[in-house]
Amino acid sequence: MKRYLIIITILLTYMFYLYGNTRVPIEEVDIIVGFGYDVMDKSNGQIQYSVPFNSYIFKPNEEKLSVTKTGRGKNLTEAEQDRDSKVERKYISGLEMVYVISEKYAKMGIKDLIDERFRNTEANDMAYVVVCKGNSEDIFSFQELGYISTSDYIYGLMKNIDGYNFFSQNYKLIDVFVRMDSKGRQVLLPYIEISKNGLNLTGLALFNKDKMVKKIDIKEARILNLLREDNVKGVLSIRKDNKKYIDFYAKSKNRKVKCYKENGKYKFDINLTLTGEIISNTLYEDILSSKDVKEKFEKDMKQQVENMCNEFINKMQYQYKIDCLELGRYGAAEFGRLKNVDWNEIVSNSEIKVNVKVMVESEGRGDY
Amino acid sequence: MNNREKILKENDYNLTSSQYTAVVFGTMVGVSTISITKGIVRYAHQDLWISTAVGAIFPIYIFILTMVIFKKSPGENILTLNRKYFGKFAGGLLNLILLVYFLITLLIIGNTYIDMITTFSAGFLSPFKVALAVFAVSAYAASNGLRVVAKVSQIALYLTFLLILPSIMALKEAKIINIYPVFESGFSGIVNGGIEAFKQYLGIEIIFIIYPYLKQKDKMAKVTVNAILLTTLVHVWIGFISVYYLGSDVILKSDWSFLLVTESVTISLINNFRYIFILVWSLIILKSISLYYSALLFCLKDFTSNKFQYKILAFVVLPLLVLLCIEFENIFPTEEILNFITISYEIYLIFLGTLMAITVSIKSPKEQRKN
Amino acid sequence: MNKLSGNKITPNEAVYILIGIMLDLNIVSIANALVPIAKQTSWISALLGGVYPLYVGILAVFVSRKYPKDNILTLSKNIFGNIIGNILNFLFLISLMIYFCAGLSEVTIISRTYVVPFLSSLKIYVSILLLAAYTASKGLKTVSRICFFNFIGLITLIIISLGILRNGSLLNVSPVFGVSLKKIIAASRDSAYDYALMETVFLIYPLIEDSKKIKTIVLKSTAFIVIVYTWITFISIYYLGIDIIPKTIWAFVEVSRDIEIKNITNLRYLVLFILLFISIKSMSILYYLSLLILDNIKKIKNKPIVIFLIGILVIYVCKNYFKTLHDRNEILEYAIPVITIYNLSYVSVISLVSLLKKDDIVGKKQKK
Amino acid sequence: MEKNKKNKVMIICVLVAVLIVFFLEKSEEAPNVEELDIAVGIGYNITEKSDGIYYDIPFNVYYFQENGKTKSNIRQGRDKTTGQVKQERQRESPRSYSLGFEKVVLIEEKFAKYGIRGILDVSFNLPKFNNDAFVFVCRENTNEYFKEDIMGYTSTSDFLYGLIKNMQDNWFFGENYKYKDLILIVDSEGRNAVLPYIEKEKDEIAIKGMALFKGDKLKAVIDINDAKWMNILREKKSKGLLTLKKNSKEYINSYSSSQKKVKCIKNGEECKFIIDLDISGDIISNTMYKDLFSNTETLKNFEKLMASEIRGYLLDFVKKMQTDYRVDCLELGKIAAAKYGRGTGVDWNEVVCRSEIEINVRFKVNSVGRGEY
Repeated sequence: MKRYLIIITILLTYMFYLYGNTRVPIEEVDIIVGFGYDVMDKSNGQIQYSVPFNSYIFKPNEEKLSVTKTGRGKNLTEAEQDRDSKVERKYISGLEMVYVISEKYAKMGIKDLIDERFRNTEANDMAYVVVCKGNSEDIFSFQELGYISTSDYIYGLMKNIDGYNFFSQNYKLIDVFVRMDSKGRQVLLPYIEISKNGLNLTGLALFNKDKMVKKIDIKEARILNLLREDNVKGVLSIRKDNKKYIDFYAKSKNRKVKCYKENGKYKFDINLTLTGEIISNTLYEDILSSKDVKEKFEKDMKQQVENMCNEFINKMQYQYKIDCLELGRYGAAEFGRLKNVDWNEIVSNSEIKVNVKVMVESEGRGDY
Repeated sequence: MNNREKILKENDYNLTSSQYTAVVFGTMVGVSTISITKGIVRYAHQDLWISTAVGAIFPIYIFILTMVIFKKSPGENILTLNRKYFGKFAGGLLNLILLVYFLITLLIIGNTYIDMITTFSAGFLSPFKVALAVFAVSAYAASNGLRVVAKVSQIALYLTFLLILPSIMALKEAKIINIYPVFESGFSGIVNGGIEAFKQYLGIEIIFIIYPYLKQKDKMAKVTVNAILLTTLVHVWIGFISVYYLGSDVILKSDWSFLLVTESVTISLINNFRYIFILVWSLIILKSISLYYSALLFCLKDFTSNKFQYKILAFVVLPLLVLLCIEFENIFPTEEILNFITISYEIYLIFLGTLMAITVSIKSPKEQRKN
Repeated sequence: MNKLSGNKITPNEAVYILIGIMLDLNIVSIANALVPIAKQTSWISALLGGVYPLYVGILAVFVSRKYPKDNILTLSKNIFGNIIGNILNFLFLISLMIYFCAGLSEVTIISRTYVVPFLSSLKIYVSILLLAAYTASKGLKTVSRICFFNFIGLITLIIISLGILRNGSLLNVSPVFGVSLKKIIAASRDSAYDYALMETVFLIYPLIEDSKKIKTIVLKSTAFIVIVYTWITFISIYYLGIDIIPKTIWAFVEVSRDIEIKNITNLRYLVLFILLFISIKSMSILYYLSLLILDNIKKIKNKPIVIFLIGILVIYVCKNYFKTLHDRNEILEYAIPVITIYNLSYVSVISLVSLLKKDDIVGKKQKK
Repeated sequence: MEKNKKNKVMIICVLVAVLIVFFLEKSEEAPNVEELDIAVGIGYNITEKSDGIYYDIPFNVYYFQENGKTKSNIRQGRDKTTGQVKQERQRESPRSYSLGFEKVVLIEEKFAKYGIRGILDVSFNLPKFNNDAFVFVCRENTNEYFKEDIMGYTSTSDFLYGLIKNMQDNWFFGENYKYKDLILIVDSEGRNAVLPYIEKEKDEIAIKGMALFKGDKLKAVIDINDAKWMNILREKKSKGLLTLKKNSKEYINSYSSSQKKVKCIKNGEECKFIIDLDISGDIISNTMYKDLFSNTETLKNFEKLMASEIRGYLLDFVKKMQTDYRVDCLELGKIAAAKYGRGTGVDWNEVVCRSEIEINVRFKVNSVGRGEY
């Protein structure tokens, strides 16, 4: 007993020695909280990579500040080296909260940066990845009231993204790893831009493999999310006129996708169950007490959601031509992963059916 | 003979059944467990978790052999049996190969550990310091006898489960769909993956050496089977959850897939999970090293005279080990060599075990009665 | 210590239990049930509804005088024979179970609305049932203790509600007799649900130490209940007015929200806590009584398993049939009249028959 | 022994079941308090566009600066339904909102004219909503108000909260301008809501009058003087300043408190309301009478004069109400309904506007201060 206690003690001392050594006074380090990735056209027709990062600086009076530094170069590694050379202090990475990729970079392909992150053992897999309009450097230098750095702001934005608009939490680095090269899966990242109300989320960036294909606006993004994600929340409304409308705070549950073949053609069924509560209602009278009215609402809502979904699916199949709903994933699970098939094409040419079930679960504390 | 009996009588070397379980479990679950999926995924794709189960054939076979040998001569381990049945020279040669094997394994583990420390934490510590510290601690443990090592193994057993436990949360995060379609890689894929998975169960051969040290002899079968089942469970779970969470395409790329899983699901709860993981994993690796260290000492003892006690032996070998470990990359420059060595040892172990089992059952039908 | 281990309960404890069993979470919505019919005179209806428990209680007094040692389950078996008696008892059990499920689902819906919207209903079911099962398994003595605390909680609740007197207006309650007597009586019939379960006095009277005091017990508890119900109905109308009450679901919770008492903020949470406690108490009693009846029908050998099974059954029913307020109300709308009529006739018939029979049926059997 | 084992198995079973329920069953996480934006004010605006009306609902939120100071900011959202606005707002919010700390609710005049039922509905449904927030009607877009940086206050919401408390002592304001009162009043028979009306003038925010509602719609806005008379007639008990003025130099100010009693008499089909007001006041400035302090005759005179003056104003107001606003903002209908029955389908606004309203005022001087200068 005594002996192995000694062993443990020795070991612990050793480990503390091992890790305790990294401690440097906090004033002497930068903590990187956000990485950005931009590309720029140079006058001679070449492309220049630019990789800003956003870091905390601790002042002696315990104040925290954030600064942005940028490195430039002909390719990603060069730019990163350039950036590192500009840091005059010891810096800690691994605590980054966000990766901001400019739209242009994303359209060129993010394979190189994802590869670099995957290799780098210090990368924080749980940091959020977002696509931004314009340059990420501008995003980092945008100051939001009450936040030390833009990275904090974006982090907060992402962290609360799943309360509404049917967004999920799957926009982290790990999710990009998991999706980028998997069969039948597609990367999907939030799209942010600076508008007159400040920095906000304006849509979703659709990727095909590692390249961004298209940005869709928030309205479409809601439907896409609803069709693609599990257990997401958002508001659905039926609006008859200015005054008569009903808002339904829905949670999607038990999303089920079935994939089958009929006459050599792939078919997909998406079954959605929406449960939730009515948060405002001026359209249906007596929805609290009458079951018929409630059922009518559920039917109307089902119809509306199905229409919305079908509209989006049409658009996806004929315009975007990518499988942003990850239906290929279900196809691959059903018919095998090892075959070399292009699920984007299959999904674009197959029949997709959406079934929605709406259930009002709670009614709040009354209906005014 | 006298000496051996003396050792057996020493209370220090008598393991309780739970300690024995922990030791057998500890021989198999170690440094490579977090990268278990790496080799198998190439053959078995999303079915790799089945392959990990198939891989359990190896320890089960070794276990059967051990049981055969154990039944006939419960008091002697394979080292003495080798000399007994094959003569001093041939037996000594067989033992020497075993010794070299343990040595190399020890070096591989030590080296992997150094790699891990230097990649995951800031690499300011020289490999020498790390190697010295790790081997010194395990030498201390090993020199104090199997019982101490067994106790370390017991702790390590709990720690292993502690590390695996958080990954259950990944069940919530992802979807079962990554597993489907099951059996797509076919029989051959799964079997090939299973053969690849044998590697993960290496270490079980240590029971050839330590089986005489179990206190309750009648529980041998039950205890060993328990340990093997537990190991298989851990392996299958790791394989399963990795596929479940990451999908086979990502596993193909990542070296430490399980680390990726646990980190992703726990990071929101515990900051700096990676450091905690490495700290705990260090303890587990330390256990592996101590185990192999004792195995090595057993082999060495076989060649040396009675004068050399384990304590002395342990610290005599230490500098050599540290030196070899630092020079590891020069000795085994490529992974292919290592792969080759592993495979040849797998074959050697099966061969040795089978040979001994056959020999024992043919040659000594009477010995059992004596005992 | 000795007292606790004894099986019999003191008369005071019996009062608390009877109060506990009749008064459950309905107090928050009793005004909602009555106001649509009896308008501002609903509180009179609540008062008149007290006739129901009074009738049942008086029957119990007579029966207990004649058969102080046998509860209604044994009586019904003795009168109708084992098989029919058991069937009748079982039906009685089912009626209890329906109240059980209804109560559990209501407390869950309320706490999800007001306190813990982030917990799933299953979690709340399990937590409450665990508490209830634990208390029930400890016997009637422990249950009576919970009922005592519940009694104190009720008094607190009423004292708290006095705080709203300043804010409301007597104008809301007048004109006092603006509603026809017919409607008042019709509404008082609706309050039967709130007064229900007085029948269970037939189950517990053999367990009371001093069987002579049953009359006072019944009178005391009935009076208390009637006062509480009347007061709650009155205060709800007094503050909210009859136009607003139908808009709410749980009128009394709304009342308690607006009570202002100096230096106590968040009074609402105290009220909700008391309500939660009331509900847990109801669950415990019902749990205990269900076990009692089951034990009578067939001797229970393994108590924990039966408790576990009842729990599972209740959760299953709640999750599938009582999930939302709509479902709950719809079922209860049909079930309550049936249950009430059945319970009333069950109790009346058995007591009348056993009272009218001249020879002591039970005594005979025992002598044999 | 046997039983023990069984019990053990039972306990394990239950534990496992509970664990499964609690860890694998999905539920929303409750956010940390530090990660919440505390909303202290909510504004409601509408903008009309070609494709319908857009609701614009900004939140006035606190944020905490690194140096420990608290400041306020606005978070906006705009869409076609109030529920969708919520969703829109979250797009630019790095934190989720904690409701329950609101101090004020501002409603744009346009919105109020359009009808506030939507607001009541959405907030009534939210159990967390703070019922004690004061509600104001304001002339311009609510953002204009929230943007204002007022010296000494963290946010406009804090400022307005203080303002309305002050008005209760000086302008006969009641205290029923809270959200919970609105809920109680809007749909009750014979009742009509009134809310303070604020305006922004040269960067100053002030209460400029009262907004009269009929049902859920804004019907009229009256200026602060009319509001005073209305409040005297409407509130059961109220306090404020009354002035008797001869010319710009000769006047008497009296800090008075008023008590109201209403009677309703039915004359056949017609209703008649009698309002008795009992006003007592402290003289706080007097340049009109020389001997108010010593001469009881003068005092009596003054009291009579004051009473008739007040009565005159009140009657003026009642006339205006009956002919111009045509809203029963005095809540006389409530009293009639309590007396003659509810739910008879009578439109009390109409009845009150048609019927005769008699006002009796009694004015009494409480004290005359510490002397005359």
